[in-house]
Amino acid sequence: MEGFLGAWVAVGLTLFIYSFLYKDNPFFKLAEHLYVGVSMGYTIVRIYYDTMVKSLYQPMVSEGKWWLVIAALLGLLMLTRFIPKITWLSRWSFAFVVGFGSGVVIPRIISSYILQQVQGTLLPLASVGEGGFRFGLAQLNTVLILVGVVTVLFYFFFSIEHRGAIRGAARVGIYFLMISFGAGFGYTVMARMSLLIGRIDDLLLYSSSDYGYATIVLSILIILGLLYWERSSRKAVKKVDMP
Amino acid sequence: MLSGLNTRQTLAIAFLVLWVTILWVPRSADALPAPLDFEAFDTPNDGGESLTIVFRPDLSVPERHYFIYMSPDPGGEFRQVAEVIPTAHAKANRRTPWWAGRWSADFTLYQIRSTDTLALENGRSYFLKLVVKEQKESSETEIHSAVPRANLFNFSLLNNFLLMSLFTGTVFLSIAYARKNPNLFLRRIAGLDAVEEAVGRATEMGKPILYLTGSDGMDSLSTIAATVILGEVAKKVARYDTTLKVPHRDPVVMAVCQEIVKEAYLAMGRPDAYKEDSNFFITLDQFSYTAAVDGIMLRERPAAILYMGFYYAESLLLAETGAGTGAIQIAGTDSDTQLPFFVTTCDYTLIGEELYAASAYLSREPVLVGTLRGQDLGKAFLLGVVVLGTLLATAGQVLQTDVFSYVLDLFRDFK
Amino acid sequence: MRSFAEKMLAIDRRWIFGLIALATLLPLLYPVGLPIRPSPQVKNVYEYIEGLPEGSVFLLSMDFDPASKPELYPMAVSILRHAFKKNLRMMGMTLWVTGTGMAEKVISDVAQEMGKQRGTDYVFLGFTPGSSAVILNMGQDLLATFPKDHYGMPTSELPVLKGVRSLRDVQYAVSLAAGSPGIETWYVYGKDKYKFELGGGCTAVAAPGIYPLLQTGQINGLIGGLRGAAEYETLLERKGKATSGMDAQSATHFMIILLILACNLFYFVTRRKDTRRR
Amino acid sequence: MLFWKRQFPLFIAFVMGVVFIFQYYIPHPYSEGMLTEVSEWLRIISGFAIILGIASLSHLHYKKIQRKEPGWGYSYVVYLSMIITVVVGLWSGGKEEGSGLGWIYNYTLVPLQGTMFSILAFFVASAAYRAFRAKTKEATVLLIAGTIVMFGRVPLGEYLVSNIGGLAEWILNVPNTAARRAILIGISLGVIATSLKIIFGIERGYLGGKE
Repeated sequence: MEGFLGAWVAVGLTLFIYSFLYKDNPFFKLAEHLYVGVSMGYTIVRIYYDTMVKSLYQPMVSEGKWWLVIAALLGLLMLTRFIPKITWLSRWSFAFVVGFGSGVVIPRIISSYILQQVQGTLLPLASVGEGGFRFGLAQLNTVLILVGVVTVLFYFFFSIEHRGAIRGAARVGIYFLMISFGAGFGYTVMARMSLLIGRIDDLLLYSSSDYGYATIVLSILIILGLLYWERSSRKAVKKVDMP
Repeated sequence: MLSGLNTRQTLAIAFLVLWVTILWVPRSADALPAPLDFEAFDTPNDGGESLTIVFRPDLSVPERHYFIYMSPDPGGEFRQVAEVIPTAHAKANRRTPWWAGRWSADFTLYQIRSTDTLALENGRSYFLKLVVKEQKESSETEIHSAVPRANLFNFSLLNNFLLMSLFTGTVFLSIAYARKNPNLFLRRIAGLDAVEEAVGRATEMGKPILYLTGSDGMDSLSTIAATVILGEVAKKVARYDTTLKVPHRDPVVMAVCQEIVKEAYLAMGRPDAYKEDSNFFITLDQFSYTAAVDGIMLRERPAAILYMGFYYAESLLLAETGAGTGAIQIAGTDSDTQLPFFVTTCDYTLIGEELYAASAYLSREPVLVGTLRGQDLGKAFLLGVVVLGTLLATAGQVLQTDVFSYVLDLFRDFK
Repeated sequence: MRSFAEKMLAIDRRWIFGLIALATLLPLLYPVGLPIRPSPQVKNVYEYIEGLPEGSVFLLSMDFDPASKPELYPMAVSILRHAFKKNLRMMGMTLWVTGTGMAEKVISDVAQEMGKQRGTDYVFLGFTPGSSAVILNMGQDLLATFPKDHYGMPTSELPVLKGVRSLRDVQYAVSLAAGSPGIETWYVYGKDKYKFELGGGCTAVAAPGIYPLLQTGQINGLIGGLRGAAEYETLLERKGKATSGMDAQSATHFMIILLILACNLFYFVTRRKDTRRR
Repeated sequence: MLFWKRQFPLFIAFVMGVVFIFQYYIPHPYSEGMLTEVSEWLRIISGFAIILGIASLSHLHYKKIQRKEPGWGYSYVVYLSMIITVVVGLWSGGKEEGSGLGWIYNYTLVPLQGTMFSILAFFVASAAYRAFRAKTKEATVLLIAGTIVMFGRVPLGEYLVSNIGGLAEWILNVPNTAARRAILIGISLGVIATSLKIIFGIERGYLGGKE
């Protein structure tokens, strides 16, 4: 029973959201506002149990982690934003969060964005094997990657004018960027299509008799609803036009 | 009888006899040589609860097995804690940079870590020996002792530390330089020139500007960059007297942005025009936020939409809806996976580092422009490293030498 | 011609949405079954099951929840069909409590389809908490870990489990996993200790993380994502959801490519006219 | 007083920044423990901050209802669904297994999320139709790369052109890798410079007003 009702609710909401592809309409608005409300309510419940109870209250009371009081205080300082006179106290919490983020990121980004990227580029351009030098496809790729990294970096120079050779290099860099964006776009298409296939698959499943033909019934109802809405809103527009 | 044999046959027989003797004569356990240069010590550059042993195995005998035995007191019972596979070493060796004490390739290292069944306490002595077994024979080294300790600096990360210091120095020198020479050159960034245009258009049309700060919290640098740009945009908005709408996914970011926008209106001398609810919160959840912002776009038809900060899969859901409404769209993000979607749907896109250059570009404050110059110097340095490093790596390959790895290791990531 | 091209360039997006919807829906309803070349890692799973003698004990652990259903559910269907076709003694279970209902549904559906009897041909053990501990306990005493099956029948009385005492009696196990506990858990706590052969199936996103296990031989085969499921269906010569899913993938990709070609065609038509006029 | 309003926050940011730069280089368990502890604190702080969010959201919809703005009726939907979810969640004691909260999660949030996410498939197509036009040389390059990768990743593509998969793979592994590497290097420098400005109090915009 729960599953049956659930199927109807899930199918209804799915179709409400898809109706947005046609245009903004009352069904989508309903689903959108419901989604915001439910997600907010769910977040409140999760924060209450997972953060407030499990990470703050319990460790403080049963494990004696008294220092969590400081965290709670910093959190409470955020709420001074409701009291205009002492709103500035919330800056302490901002500074705490922002300062932490700024410090933590520096060495980590050097590790993963600088060193790992540079080390991946520092490869020999030729290999020496049995028959002397060899310059194969692998080496050609290494050269191409090197050229790409260098020219794209040229594109990112801000304080020198892009003229002459630098302009040329930056232009090549732009082509590398465009290939990368095109590839990134094409690569993602597959994953996105899988999501759609998954959703449609579910809708097909719920159109069976086991679920009371939920998909079919609800689709028809929504289409009728949209038609009615279109007609009545057209009338409303006409009325305005009349005088 | 022997006289009938020639030299070759004699030699063959002699060889055979020798072999038989070697195989036949029963050998004592001592005949198996103990591994050379066995040492045990605290694992360097770590958080403790770990010991390392090294020794020089005889790799010519593959059927020889090496076992570590350990005991908390020298007279007590020694338990076998691990078998060491000597050939697995070559890879592991590269994990330590040369400046943090790398062992040469003929040594085998093994790291013993504290586990559920084997506890290694910091500051306590442990006694270890290495046992070699080959078929039924075995021999062992003398006992060495070592004390696991928690270290205070990870020397493997020294290159990271040096780069950090070097770059910090560069940025500060550049700022000092920019203070003295305030009119530094800055290349054009088309997307940021368009901000002015977007605000102007919004004023003309009497429609709001929608500004999104990305999906990360306040501890993310992308968000910080986005809020700083918001300050500059808010100044223009205040000057033109347009409406600004900033829907938020993170309450902390919302609070910070309220301060920033308020400050911008103050700076422009328009505190009366500031509205507290131009920054508002929707929800923490990714897709309900997206649905709501899409709804805002369709219903309020903003004249311009600015996407700054870090985005996830919602990027295209937002930007394509925005494109459908005909708004001018300017994006700026350093989330490299979402860049393709902004590039294809927005009128202008700030790519990666350009997001961090934006505040300097919009404000033209010497200090900010100075840091940008510092970033450029950093890039020039890394560009040089990439080119020279590749040449060195090639030279190393051609000359069959490992000597350049002393330089190249400086730009490898160690943990 | 030109005005048509201009109109097409500024075409309402909803036509495009409609085309994409059709390109997804039609292949799902009427699968074509485009040829799919099975990869060796999927073949390995198939051939291992194919090579098992009748009556061998086969364990399928469906360690996923509804979120990964599109990819892993078709795999479960194919493997179950294969196992039933080979008349293996089938044990089904899950390490994910959120996946219990779905696992039960797939196993009873396929069994019904293949005309198999619960208790004599297969058993669904259901879920019991503990993840890695469950596997360890099953290695010691399977019947004590699951004293009753999912439907409350005492496992000691089920004919299908006759002679099965622990994981050592299992010939082949496959874990279809969306995360942890999953394939790795089964390897570390199960295969490594109790020496049965292990295969795996996972989502496309997780596949790169599982490949190392394959290369070191910790699992004998791997079915990765919808594509892997489609390959299995091809091997089984029974086209199902995954194959039609792959058809839909191909169709939508081609629809987008066609759209791109079309818009460029229209674009060139309009542009040529522009230059001529100048 | 001005010290507590202006300098003290800057001091906090400085201390936090410097401490957590050095934390990375110190393997001692205390240092690791501090990192996990402060990450937990951040969660607690945002836990409190959610109250700001609730207030802002409620205020927004309260005003919509009060002013009878277009679509004000939907604001009741937000209130109602939020309150019902919270009540059911508290009733279920925060547990999701077989509870009302679990039902709400499985039958409303999961399908809503999946559907919003899947709309991307449509948008990918319409964005491609608009953007993949050979208007400039750059756009042409983007279009060709995108088409080859799309083509090479489905069975039909491989069926029609046998080596297209390899070409798609090459584009992803070589030119794409090169560009992404340079982008990441650029970003890292921007991030470090911005972090330094914050730690040393040069960038203080996030603290807002002067008073």
